[in-house]
Amino acid sequence: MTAVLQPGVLFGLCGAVLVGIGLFAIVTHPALLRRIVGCNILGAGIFLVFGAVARRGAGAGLDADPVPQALVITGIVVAFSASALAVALLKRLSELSVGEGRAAEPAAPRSET
Amino acid sequence: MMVLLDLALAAWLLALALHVVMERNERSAIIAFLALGLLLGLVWVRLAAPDVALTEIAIGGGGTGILLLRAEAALRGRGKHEEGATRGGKLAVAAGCAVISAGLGFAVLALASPAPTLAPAASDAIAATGLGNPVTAVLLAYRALDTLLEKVVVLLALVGIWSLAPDGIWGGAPEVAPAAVPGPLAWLARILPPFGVVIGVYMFWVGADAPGGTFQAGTVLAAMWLLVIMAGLLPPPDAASPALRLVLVGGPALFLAIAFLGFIVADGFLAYPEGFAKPLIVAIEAALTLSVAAALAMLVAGPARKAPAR
Amino acid sequence: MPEFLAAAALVILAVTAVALFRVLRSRVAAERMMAVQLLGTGGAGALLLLGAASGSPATIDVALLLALFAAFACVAFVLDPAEPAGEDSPEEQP
Amino acid sequence: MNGLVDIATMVLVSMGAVLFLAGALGLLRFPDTLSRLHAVSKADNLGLGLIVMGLLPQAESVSGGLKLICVWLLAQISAATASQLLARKIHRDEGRS
Repeated sequence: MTAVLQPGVLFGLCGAVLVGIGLFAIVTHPALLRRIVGCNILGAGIFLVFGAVARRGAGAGLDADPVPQALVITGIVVAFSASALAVALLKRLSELSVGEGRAAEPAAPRSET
Repeated sequence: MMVLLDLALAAWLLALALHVVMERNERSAIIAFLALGLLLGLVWVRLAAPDVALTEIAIGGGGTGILLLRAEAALRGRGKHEEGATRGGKLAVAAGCAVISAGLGFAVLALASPAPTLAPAASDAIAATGLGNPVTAVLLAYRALDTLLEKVVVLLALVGIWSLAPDGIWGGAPEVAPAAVPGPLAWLARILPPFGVVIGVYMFWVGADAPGGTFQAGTVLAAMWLLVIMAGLLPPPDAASPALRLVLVGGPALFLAIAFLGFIVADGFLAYPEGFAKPLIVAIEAALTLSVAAALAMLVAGPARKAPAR
Repeated sequence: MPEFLAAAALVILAVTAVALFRVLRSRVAAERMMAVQLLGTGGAGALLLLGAASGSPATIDVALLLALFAAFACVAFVLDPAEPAGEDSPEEQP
Repeated sequence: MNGLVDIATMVLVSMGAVLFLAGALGLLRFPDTLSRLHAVSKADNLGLGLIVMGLLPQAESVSGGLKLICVWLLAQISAATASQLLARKIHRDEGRS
């Protein structure tokens, strides 16, 4: 029982539940923006599972295995870039579908080139 | 005591995640998600991963939160809605998600003990670099290829966002500042960046030997730049501006150049010559920090909204 | 001593959690925005205590960043399109 | 000597924790938004200040102590700005209804 309460296990389980919660939001939520948020929750859950594995891989005088931790750092930045791209696509999509009747593009001064 | 603390953190985290998913109001859900990002930082500290905690707080508090809130403000009242699932459908999906969670949880519990680890291998690699922070050593020496490719992915995402601008204003500047800047925000934008820049440089500097490094420093600098732009103190840069593009490409380009140099002066691609590993890594990190800062800020700022100045 | 500091951290976390959910469930929109603020101060306090309890100096850096980004997240308050003079017209983005 | 410093830390940290509790109680019990805002921004920051003061004697180095003070300063700045911005918003919302 006490083994489950180590941070390396407890937060791993927590991450597993976050994956479920995020996935549920991605599949069922009607608002597309919330689905992007769901993706981020799912990602956070996966990172936590990684972190838990890293924590249990302590060795060679280190508190945790640095390789999964470095992967998670890379992953967080990539997940952010992906969200930014998704959000930009979503904004453009809503601009196009709202402005069907009028000019879809922002009313900026057109340059000649 | 620590066990109680961990349990409380775990319960709080899950409750907050459920709240984010269940909340009806879009804006409230995003604010709760912002809080979730900050809370995850605390969890990472408990997982003995201060480097990840720093990244999570910086990206969660400075990047994702602002990005989503800006999107919500722009989409309010006209966001795309798919048709909601029926009650039965939702139950079925919930059951499926629960099965996936249970499977993952089982995998976590079934992990062999002692767990498989690359710590000794990474630890050997650190010795050759002269770095004190194992995570930095992994990012820039042991698994440097991942980091290089990740930089390229960030740039690709930025190219993707920029290319969403209408043809006529390609290469222009994004629109970031609100129509009217309230006084307290202008005050914040004057007083916070000095702190932020010092903290960013500090993060970069200690990154070699203590938790911190390029990503954390880059995100802090990006947030400060965004703050100044949002308060209207500086205009956002044109996407076509050569200076911006130079900063963006500079980091990965230097990284790649040194990587190829490895063929000539060391063992091969991405290998550092004996004795020069640390100065080379610090040089790469400095250029990468600026690139990350510029790229992340531009990712949040979004595609061009104004025609470029000529 | 470490036990005491960890206990104090637990108390602060618990109190902050209760306050956070109270704020998030509020009917007033402005109150919901206090959430980040709450977590900024409460989280930083708990982190400082945890850092002192476990003797890891890096935890202070995390608290530093938490405080910095809690301040930065104030910007969120101005992103509301209803905030500037022109209300109800989110399209006037130019 | 060491014992005295430890006692000072304990007293200050406990006071800080009590202030956090007071802030939360104010948030739960105060009748209107502005006074709730007042409870959160003032009590929590004072609590954080007391904790920082309590931990200062335990800091291992001068730079560690400076960072502690920096955390508090940043929290002050953010509390000041956020309460101003929020109060403006609340004021405007009330004026509208």
